[in-house]
Amino acid sequence: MSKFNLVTKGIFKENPIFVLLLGMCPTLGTTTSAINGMGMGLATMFVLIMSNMVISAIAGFVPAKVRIPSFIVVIAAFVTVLQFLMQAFTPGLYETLGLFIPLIVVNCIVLGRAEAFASKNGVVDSALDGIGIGLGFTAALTVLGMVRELLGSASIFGIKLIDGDGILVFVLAPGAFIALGYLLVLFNKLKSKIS
Amino acid sequence: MTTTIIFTIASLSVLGLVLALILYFTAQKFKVVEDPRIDDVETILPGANCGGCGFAGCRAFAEGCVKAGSLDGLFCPVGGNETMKKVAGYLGVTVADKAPQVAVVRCNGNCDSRPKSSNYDGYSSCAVMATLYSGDTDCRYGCLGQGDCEISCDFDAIKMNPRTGLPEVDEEKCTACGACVKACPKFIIELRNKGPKGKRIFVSCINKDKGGVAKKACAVACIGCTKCQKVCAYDAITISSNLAYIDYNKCKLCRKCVVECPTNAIWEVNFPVRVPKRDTADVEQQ
Amino acid sequence: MAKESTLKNMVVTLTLITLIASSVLGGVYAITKEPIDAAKTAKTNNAISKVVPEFDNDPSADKFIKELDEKSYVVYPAKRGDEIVGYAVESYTSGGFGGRILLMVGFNADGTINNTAVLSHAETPGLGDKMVEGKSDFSVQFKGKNPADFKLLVKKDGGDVDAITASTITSRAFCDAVTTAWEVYNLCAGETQTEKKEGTNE
Amino acid sequence: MKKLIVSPAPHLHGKETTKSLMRDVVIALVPSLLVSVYYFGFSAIKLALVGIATAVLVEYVIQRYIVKTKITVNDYSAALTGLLLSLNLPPNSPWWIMFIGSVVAIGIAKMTFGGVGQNLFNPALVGRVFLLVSFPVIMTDYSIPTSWFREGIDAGSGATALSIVKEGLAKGMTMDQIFSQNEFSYAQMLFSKIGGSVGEVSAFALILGFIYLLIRKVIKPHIPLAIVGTVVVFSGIFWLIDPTHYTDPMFNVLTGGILIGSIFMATDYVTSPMSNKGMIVYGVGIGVITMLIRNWGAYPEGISFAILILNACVPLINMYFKPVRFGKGVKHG
Amino acid sequence: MEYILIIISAVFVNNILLSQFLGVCPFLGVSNKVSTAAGMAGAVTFVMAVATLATYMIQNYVLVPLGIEFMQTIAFILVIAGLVQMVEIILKKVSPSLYQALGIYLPLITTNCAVLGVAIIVVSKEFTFGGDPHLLNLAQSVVFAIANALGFGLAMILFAGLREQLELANVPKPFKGMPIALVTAGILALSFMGFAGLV
Amino acid sequence: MSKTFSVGGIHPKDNKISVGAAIENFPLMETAYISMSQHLGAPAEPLVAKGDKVKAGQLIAKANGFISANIHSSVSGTVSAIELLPDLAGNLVQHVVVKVEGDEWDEKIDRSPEIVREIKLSPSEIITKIADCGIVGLGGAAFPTHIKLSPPPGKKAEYLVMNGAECEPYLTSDYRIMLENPEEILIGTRIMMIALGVKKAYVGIEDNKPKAIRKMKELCSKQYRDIKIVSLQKKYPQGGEKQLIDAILGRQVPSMGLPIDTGVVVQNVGTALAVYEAVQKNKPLFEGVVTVTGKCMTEQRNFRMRVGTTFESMLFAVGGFPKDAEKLVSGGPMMGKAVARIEAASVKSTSALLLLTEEETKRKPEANCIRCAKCVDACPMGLEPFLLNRLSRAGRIDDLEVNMVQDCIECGSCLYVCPANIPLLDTIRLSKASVLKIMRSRPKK
Ligand SMILES: Cc1cc2nc3c(=O)[nH]c(=O)nc-3n(C[C@H](O)[C@H](O)[C@H](O)COP(=O)(O)O)c2cc1C
Ligand SMILES: Cc1cc2nc3c(=O)[nH]c(=O)nc-3n(C[C@H](O)[C@H](O)[C@H](O)COP(=O)(O)O)c2cc1C
Ligand SMILES: Cc1cc2nc3c(=O)[nH]c(=O)nc-3n(C[C@H](O)[C@H](O)[C@H](O)COP(=O)(O)O)c2cc1C
Ligand SMILES: Cc1cc2nc3c(=O)[nH]c(=O)nc-3n(C[C@H](O)[C@H](O)[C@H](O)CO)c2cc1C
Ligand code: SF4
Ligand code: SF4
Ligand code: SF4
Ligand code: SF4
Ligand code: FES
Repeated sequence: MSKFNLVTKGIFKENPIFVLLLGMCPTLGTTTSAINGMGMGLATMFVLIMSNMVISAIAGFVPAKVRIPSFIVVIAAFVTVLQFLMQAFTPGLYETLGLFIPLIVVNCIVLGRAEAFASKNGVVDSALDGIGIGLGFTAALTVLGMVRELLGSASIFGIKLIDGDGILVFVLAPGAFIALGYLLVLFNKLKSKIS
Repeated sequence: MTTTIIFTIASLSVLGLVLALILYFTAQKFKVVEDPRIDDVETILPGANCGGCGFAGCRAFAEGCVKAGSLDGLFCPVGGNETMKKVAGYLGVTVADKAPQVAVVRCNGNCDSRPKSSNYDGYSSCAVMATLYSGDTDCRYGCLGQGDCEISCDFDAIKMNPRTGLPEVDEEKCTACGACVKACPKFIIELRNKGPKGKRIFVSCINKDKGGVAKKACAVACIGCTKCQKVCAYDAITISSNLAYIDYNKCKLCRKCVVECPTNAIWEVNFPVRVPKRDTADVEQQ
Repeated sequence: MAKESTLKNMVVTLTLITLIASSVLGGVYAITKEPIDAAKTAKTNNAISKVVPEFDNDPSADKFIKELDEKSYVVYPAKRGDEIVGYAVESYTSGGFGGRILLMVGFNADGTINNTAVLSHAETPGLGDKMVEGKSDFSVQFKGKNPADFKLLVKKDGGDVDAITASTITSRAFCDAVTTAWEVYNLCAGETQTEKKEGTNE
Repeated sequence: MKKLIVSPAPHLHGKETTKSLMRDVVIALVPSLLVSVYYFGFSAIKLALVGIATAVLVEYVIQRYIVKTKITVNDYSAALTGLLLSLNLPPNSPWWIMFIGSVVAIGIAKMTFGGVGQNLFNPALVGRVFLLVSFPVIMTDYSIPTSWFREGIDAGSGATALSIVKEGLAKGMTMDQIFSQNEFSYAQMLFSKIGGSVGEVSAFALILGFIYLLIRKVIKPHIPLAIVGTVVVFSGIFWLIDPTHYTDPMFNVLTGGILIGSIFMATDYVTSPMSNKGMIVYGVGIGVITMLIRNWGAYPEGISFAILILNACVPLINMYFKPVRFGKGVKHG
Repeated sequence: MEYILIIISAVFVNNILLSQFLGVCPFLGVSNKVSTAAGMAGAVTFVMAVATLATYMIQNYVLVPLGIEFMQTIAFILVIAGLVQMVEIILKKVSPSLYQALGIYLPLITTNCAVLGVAIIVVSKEFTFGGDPHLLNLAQSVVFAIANALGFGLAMILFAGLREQLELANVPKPFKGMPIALVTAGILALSFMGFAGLV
Repeated sequence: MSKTFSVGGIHPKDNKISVGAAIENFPLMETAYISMSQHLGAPAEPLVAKGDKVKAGQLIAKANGFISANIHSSVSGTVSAIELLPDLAGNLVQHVVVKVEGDEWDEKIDRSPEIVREIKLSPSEIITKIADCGIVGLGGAAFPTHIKLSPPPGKKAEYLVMNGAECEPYLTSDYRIMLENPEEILIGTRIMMIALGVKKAYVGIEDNKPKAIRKMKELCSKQYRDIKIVSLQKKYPQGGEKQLIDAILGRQVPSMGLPIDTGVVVQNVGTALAVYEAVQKNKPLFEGVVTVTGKCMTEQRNFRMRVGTTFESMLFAVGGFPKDAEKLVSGGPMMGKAVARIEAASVKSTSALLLLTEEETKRKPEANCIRCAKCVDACPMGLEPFLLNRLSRAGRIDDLEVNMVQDCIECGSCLYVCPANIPLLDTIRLSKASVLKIMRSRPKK
């Protein structure tokens, strides 16, 4: 697989949200607006890339039985680093995303990639995989955020498009599920058109 | 500040240590319950879970393969020889090649050659229809046309042709899983060896009635006239209860019987087109 | 692939990994501690600066605590030179639709409300969260009003405040928190006066 | 020879069809519709027309162009959904609210699941709750439009009895004070004088529809009776304990959506249980949740939510409350 | 009274799945059958209660006294991971039948937002059940955890029932599977909004 | 008050348009086609050969195996062939074909019209006699009567219940015999009571047949005090044996059980007549009453007809094939079998030939199930047909068994009421067969 493919497959063909249906909590919980979705995506991407790299480097030494705990420690360390950094430099976003930042630790995507890809591939490939999957995740969250923001608040990236409130449900919990459901259908349609 | 860092390092390392110990003892207490090879074999299999192998899904088959020790009698029709070789390679055993097979429909009575004699008005299901009566044509053996076989196929390989009212097999897609064979209440579908380059010859009829009766019910029925049997130089054709059957292991694809059949009940597949003898040939050539 | 697991290598690996991880963490913590603290202060000061007139002291450093009805509130005095130009009162109420609403209410020295800022809340997006400045004109109406003559109740309850449409609960809670802040402010203002008096006495 | 029809037994079929059943429900709603037209005038007609037209159109478009299946809009079920939704809106709602509601009801709650019979939640109620949550301002404005037939009733407050009570209680008033400021009499509730959704203004008209449905054997009485019974018992207990803070049972039954909800919406075949026992459990559940929301929730009225929540329980109810099987529980001789 | 409010709040009003979005992956993944959903719910209840107990202690007796609260995430997840493993051992020894029923779900729980999420919420969020904002004490924390698990179980079981029914329905092809499950979850969440304000 | 069963049931219009037609003898046909499979169980074994001369009532085939019955010639003449011929469903069945010559009956048969009241035989003699005469149940299932009269060891019959419900629309053959031969039926009932050793019998009759009820009650109040006539509500399937027992005795046959599990044996009134004729008159079962009816016909008739008459000749006797008749049904409209081959011949249990128009019978296109629960309310077994239908289409055999598909009595009530025209019973019947097969193949506990 070419390096380029490694990056792109995560965006579309193996999109973690639309295809693999992993990491649902932040997907639904943080996408009240496009900005929030994107922020969460990028935060996850950071952890994903870093942990993928480290894990691919250490995978060879780790005995099978402690594989998962070791990986979790690595991931959790990066999440904590991320928490420090965000607190220091983007305190606003940190507060909005709240609980979902520490929860990156248990995001199935991160551990999933560690298990499925990083532990079997080289550092560079793992980093690229992390970038790809991270981009896919970010893209999906941004799109979902955009849709929900557009419908729910009648704005995009905080820019008000029309005066008025929008359809409130979409910024609330039910709207998250429903919007994702329909986006999934659109994504599948698009995917089958392309292939 | 330094104390904080020291605490950090100390507490976390202690946690790690404790965790490692716990995990070690867990691992000690529970030796692997399941053979890990089962998982690996399962990943080799196609994962269609069609049950064509006779097991309840791919995992069960994988378990079967691993436990059996040899692969005799085990075959995944979907994955075919290639997959079986992989499994064999993984398990370090050998497999005998199995000739690839394909489903064939042994009824040839389309709407023109086999007119309807009643109007069925129940649930569209061959099984229901078959328990109700002998069928909506005068042929008691033929296809009922409600498409149970189509529904049973997981691979979209068998489709009802609305023009003929008969199912047609897409030999590219057919994996010879046998689901349709089981689904057909009239026992019309048979799995046959695909033959060299996909060439094969078979009798597309299972009507066991005497010639006259059969012919009256369906213009293209096998009437048991024995002409094909006589012309066959390889003893491949047997006739019982007024019906010819071609043994695919013996048939040498000489095509003599095809010409001989007075009702066009014998079909040849994947042969170069000859001057079309009778109109039914083009149905199969698609 | 992964190695065979033995007690020794399991313990060693995991301990090693946690050791390294925690060292890294400790390190990053040490490095980011300052910016984090700075960010935290900046946040409070930022909020303060929004609600009180310009100042040149560090209100966070000068903050003090006032008791009112057995609850304590943080007050940040804003000074220009030695003169107190206003107070920012951190006030809260539990009467919001989604529970607690934390407000920073800034008063000018004359007792008028300079501005308000919502520090945290759990109100419904699109409804209660319209109390946040910029999402509706609700909070604007408090600017420059002196609660002494501006009745801090929603109109439905006989006051002067225009409630957010369909969010009377939030509006009430908001008024409630501002009222509390005003009472706390009065305590402080009273003290300053006595302080001043004491000063002149000396 | 003639080609005979051959089919498995039975060879006869009843006359009832999906269409005839749905049509009967529409007919049963006519009295309520007429009353609402009398009270709310053009507004009620407008809402009903927009609701029905949108519902039917959305179903048609989806079946024709999107999922490409058989078109079933003539079975009246979409029209019924549109009509019921329109009867569940405040009388002064703008037409686009009705439009969005119908699109959600048919598009999301019905057709996504595969059309009539396949949906898990009552489409009209999904539409209504969707609107209620999305447009709380409009959906809680019960001001009364002028009517052709009648000078608008004291158009002043336009709040529903339930929201007046809720608001009053929130201000710390007692029931007596609230009632003395607002005149609610049972007769008014029966024949409508109080603000409310288009279709809930006249209890009498709704009950008329109920009787028609019972006579035509379209619905069984289990669900409505279980709901009303539960509401009476539940509110009765609290009323007896503390009449200054809880409304009386009669008030609870006659106000708000209890009647339209229990007669026309909780009984929706598709989203209610299949066995008699199950229906009673379902009705009791709706009654309890409605009263929980009425007494302690944020919303003044709870039956829409209660029905939807019990809709979600229907598969479980069907799993555990089976019809009385023949041969069980009776002696074998 | 406060305990009742905690329970109502966690089960109905702020349902962990339908309004907090924690643990959505198993919600969508392990809800094909009512029986599996119930098994998962049981396992989550158990782990959540024990994990919250443990993390509460870690937080208040280790991290806070040592001034290293920032280690919360990493410490909690390690404790939870270890705990799940330990529960597995103990369960297998003590009650093989319970292990049969719950054991298979245990590994799924480690990477489930709900357990870690509740553990973090319990020690960091201030609650106002009627009174002043305050952190939960030990007993309340455990009740809170169990109530959240019950809420998880309720949503899970209802949802599984709905999906069992959907399985027999003719859902249009593009919506089959996850999309319709999400739409169903959305409508379920919509209905649960009716509980708003109960606490 | 009329009694009824406790679960489900439907009310189709009864359409008994042939009630007024007295029973008349069907003209002798030219050729009789006598099937060897006229009963549940294995086909009988022919005893005659081509060219043999036979008389009406002469044994021509012997019961073969446990659940099987003797077969007698219904006409006199020469056996012209023994061959496989299609039955009404088009499946090939062994037939003895007799060329009719005259109408000579077996000498042993008492053809006099007197009613013989005195019962001389012992129980075992009665059962032997019934078996010899090839009596099968005429209620529809054609179960050999002698087997039903010999309960398995350990089971004891307490009551005999006679089924005169005739709950199916259109059918009137049982009604006519209750009107024309009530005393014979009661004597036949008594014979079976003696055979079973029971003291009490009930005759259940739907209350849309008041004349029959009155007549039978009159007789019972005089001579047959141990037999009680019970008036039943007009409700389908009142005549289902489980429903009948529930209605009359308030006992419910348990799941997978037989009537004998509640101490009851159920027999059709026509069977009683056949038993009377066999035991008192030595007449084997070779003719029976057949209603030929249909709205599209000008005449409605009740015939006494020999076994082996073709449907074609029945049509011929009533003036040919009516133009708008699109379906022929052998038996009632709810449980009867559609005739695919009019050249097929009647059997012992043939009770009616019903002609239906397309409008009456054609199924409307299937729509989505709207979960109206009408089928649940209609099912007399308390099942959930909508669910069984869905499960069987999904092939969920285990769930089908849990939901008791095996209890379905195939009454068709569900399919009748369904507003969405779901082919409920078609799919249920299919899965019931597979479930029963699996249940039976399971080792007994
Ligand atoms: C989901 C939901 C969220 C709500 N959020 C708020 C809110 O944030 N603030 C508020 O005051 N009321 C909120 N409400 C309460 C209603 O809007 C309530 O009708 C209103 O506060 C009182 O009505 P009024 O303002 O029109 O008098 C909410 C209600 C629901 C159902
Ligand atoms: C749905 C249903 C309806 C039936 N209706 C009648 C009926 O009306 N009259 C009748 O004699 N048998 C009817 N039967 C058959 C009886 O169950 C039972 O088999 C019969 O009375 C036994 O008597 P036999 O052995 O003499 O035929 C019906 C069966 C079923 C399943
Ligand atoms: C496999 C089978 C075994 C039966 N065994 C007995 C039996 O041992 N004793 C008995 O009295 N009836 C027996 N029956 C007859 C039934 O009780 C019933 O009368 C018969 O099936 C006709 O009923 P129906 O017309 O309602 O279908 C048996 C029926 C079947 C199908
Ligand atoms: C008695 C009865 C009540 C009904 N109630 C509703 C209802 O409340 N909401 C609705 O959308 N459709 C209702 N319908 C129509 C129909 O069942 C509904 O559109 C289906 O849910 C669509 O699958 C009702 C139908 C009947 C027969
Ligand atoms: S056509 Fe028949 S044998 Fe071939 S794949 Fe389909 S079901 Fe299997
Ligand atoms: S081949 Fe068999 S299963 Fe297929 S349509 Fe014909 S009868 Fe039915
Ligand atoms: S046919 Fe079977 S399922 Fe249908 S109503 Fe009759 S007994 Fe019930
Ligand atoms: S009667 Fe028909 S539509 Fe009604 S529930 Fe039964 S199957 Fe469904
Ligand atoms: S992301 Fe929350 S459980 Fe998977």
